[in-house]
Amino acid sequence: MADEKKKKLPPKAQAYQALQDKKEEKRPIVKNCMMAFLVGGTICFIGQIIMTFYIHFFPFTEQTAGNPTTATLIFLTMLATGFGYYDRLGQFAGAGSAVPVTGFGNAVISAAIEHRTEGYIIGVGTNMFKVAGPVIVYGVFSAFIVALIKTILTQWGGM
Amino acid sequence: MNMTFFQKFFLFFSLAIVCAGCGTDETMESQSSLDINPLSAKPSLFDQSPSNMAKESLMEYEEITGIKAVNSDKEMIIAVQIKHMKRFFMAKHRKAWQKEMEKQFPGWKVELSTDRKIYLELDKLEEKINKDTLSKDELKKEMKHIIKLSKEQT
Amino acid sequence: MLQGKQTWIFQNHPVIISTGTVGGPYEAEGKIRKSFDILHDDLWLQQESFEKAQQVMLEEAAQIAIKKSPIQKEQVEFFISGDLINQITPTTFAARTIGVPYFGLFSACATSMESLALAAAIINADGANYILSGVASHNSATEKQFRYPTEYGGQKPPTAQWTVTGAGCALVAKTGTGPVITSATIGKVVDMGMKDPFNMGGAMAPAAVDTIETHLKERGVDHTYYDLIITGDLARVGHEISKELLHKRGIDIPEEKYVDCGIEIYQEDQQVLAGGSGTACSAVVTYGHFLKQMEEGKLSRILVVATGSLQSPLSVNQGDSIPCIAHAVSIEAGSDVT
Amino acid sequence: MIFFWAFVVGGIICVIGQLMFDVFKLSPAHTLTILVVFGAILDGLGLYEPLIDFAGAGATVPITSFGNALVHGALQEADKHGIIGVVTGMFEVTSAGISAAIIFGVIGSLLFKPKG
Repeated sequence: MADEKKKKLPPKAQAYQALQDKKEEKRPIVKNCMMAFLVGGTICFIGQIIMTFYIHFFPFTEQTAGNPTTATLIFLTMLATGFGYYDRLGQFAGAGSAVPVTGFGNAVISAAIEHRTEGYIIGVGTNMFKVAGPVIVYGVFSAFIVALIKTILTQWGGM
Repeated sequence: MNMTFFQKFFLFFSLAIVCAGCGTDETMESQSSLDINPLSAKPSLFDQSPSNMAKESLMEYEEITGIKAVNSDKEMIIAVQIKHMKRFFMAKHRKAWQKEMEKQFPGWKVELSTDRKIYLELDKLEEKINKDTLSKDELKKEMKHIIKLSKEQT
Repeated sequence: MLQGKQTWIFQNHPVIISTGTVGGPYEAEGKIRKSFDILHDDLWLQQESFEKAQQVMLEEAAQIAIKKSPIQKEQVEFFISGDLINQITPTTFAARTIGVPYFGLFSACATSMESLALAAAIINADGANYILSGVASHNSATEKQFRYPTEYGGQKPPTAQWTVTGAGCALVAKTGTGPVITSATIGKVVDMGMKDPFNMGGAMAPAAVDTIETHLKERGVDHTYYDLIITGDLARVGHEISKELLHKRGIDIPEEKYVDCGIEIYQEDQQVLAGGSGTACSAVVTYGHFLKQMEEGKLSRILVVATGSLQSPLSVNQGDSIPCIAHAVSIEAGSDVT
Repeated sequence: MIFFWAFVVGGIICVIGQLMFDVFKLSPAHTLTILVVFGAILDGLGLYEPLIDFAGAGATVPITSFGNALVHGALQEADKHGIIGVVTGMFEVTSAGISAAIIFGVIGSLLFKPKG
């Protein structure tokens, strides 16, 4: 796919990009994946601790404990983001800190904090979902499609 | 600084994984013995022998590691814990067992749950029954509460 | 004045009579921290926003440059400057404070040398006696403008660069003592179809090489004429590539005579990935570090090639490649020229 | 046991995300969006709930569970109210993540300044 695009470039640019690719510092994929696994796993581990805590000491079942767990994790993310730790964690954890719901929280909270200088309505209000917006938009849209297909199959197809 | 921090982090988590691994083995062992206590008969309460019967028939399944069950006159709640590796198919098992229990106790309202919370609640309730600190009404109320809990979605 | 197609030779010898450099907290831990006039330990500079902090740094750098010179602020005829933020507003607000007729420029990180070249050209043509040229950039303001919110935990690849927080100003005069601006080469936009905004060094290297080659050819000198050829902010990735490209074109500059401001500014262990970047990068390193060395007699002829990647977040999102530019200015010790 | 699997499954989902970052050079926004869509599809196929049963927070904490929860809410509502429920039930289950992010986002912006 990328090669096809490159073919449209003038030969000089193609030659340069080939050279560039050779010289470019490669991403340390193995180390990155290892860190993502450890950090991501740890965040989920902490999530499980919180979840178990809610199951044991509050009237939540395994089914319902997920929501308060998410909220708690996002609260912790707010603190980590506000005190300036989450972006540093992100630099070495990569997807490990971006993929858990804390990463979603961080995207929303960091944008909110960042744009407070533009005021609370325009700055915070409109920019809050600047980074995390696509997750909601395409999450909802794809869920709609999936649920629609499934409903049609089970309700009418199953009839 | 980067490297040392990375190393420290790595060391810490390697340890954490090892610890988690060790913890796993222990729980595996403890799970191999079934967690079932038959309820003693209390003249002041409903007869708990249907619950004991349910426990005995569910004991046959090797997936199950623990069963708690309590009943009133026409209602029964059962909570089971199953082997961790079988949790993938937990929903399927739950449905099958629910059906089986309904068959075994026709005319009863049977509620079978695999939820840890329900299991913990029933455990507490069983203890109270064994200590004979409950009245019939209180037991009914407690059971109603647990059923409500198990019906909650999300 | 024009020699060849892109090069100006300044026969009237415009002089840099003074400079002012300001750095942020991260620069205060860097390799050349001793050459800054002011170092701030607060990224906000007690301002309400990062953009205002950038404005204040530029104002400070201008003030220092004027204070170190024998002239008064009222004698400055023009102020030439630019930055990276939306419609270069921080610079404009600084120009409002300075209160001098103002040219606003945008050539991304090449703005530093563009403003110096224009200042020299105007003075050389008797268009002014004193011109203040300078640039500023702020790490957090630039991150917010071009990438993600500063607190967002996105992982940057090793090719990414760290925008310098700082400002550098040079006061250029018709007469006076100081290093002389002898020539300048205005670069063409070079686009090799690179699209990764996290690898600007790789995108900008061809532009730098193009300008260096043109400059040497049009000025009719060999690279040995210069004690040092300094690229703006190619950083580790781009600098390596530019060496290779220069080698292919038959220009073999020895390792120690070809440096990059983005590499010079920070320590090895500072986490800046490939190195520094930003409008202020070439300005603070040149005006602070290298001109000081020239003053001490360690250098007598340098060529500064500031490089700029001219993308905007909009153009990147629309799938356009990154157009790049490089402007070169040669600075020679005053005693050598006259 | 559940703690161990939460760690492993959560970690693996993050590694998938990391590979999307590094091998396919996708931006975080693209990666997370794809993962959410992936979660929605998995739930449509009835595979995500067993994963939650098995790994607990290892499956509910990664962003994939967001897609799963959206589909789940839609299906639950569709069960009760027919096809209209697909639209109305969407946020029934997921509200916690979004509302917590909004609430703590606003509180965060009141309390904190970016550190840079």
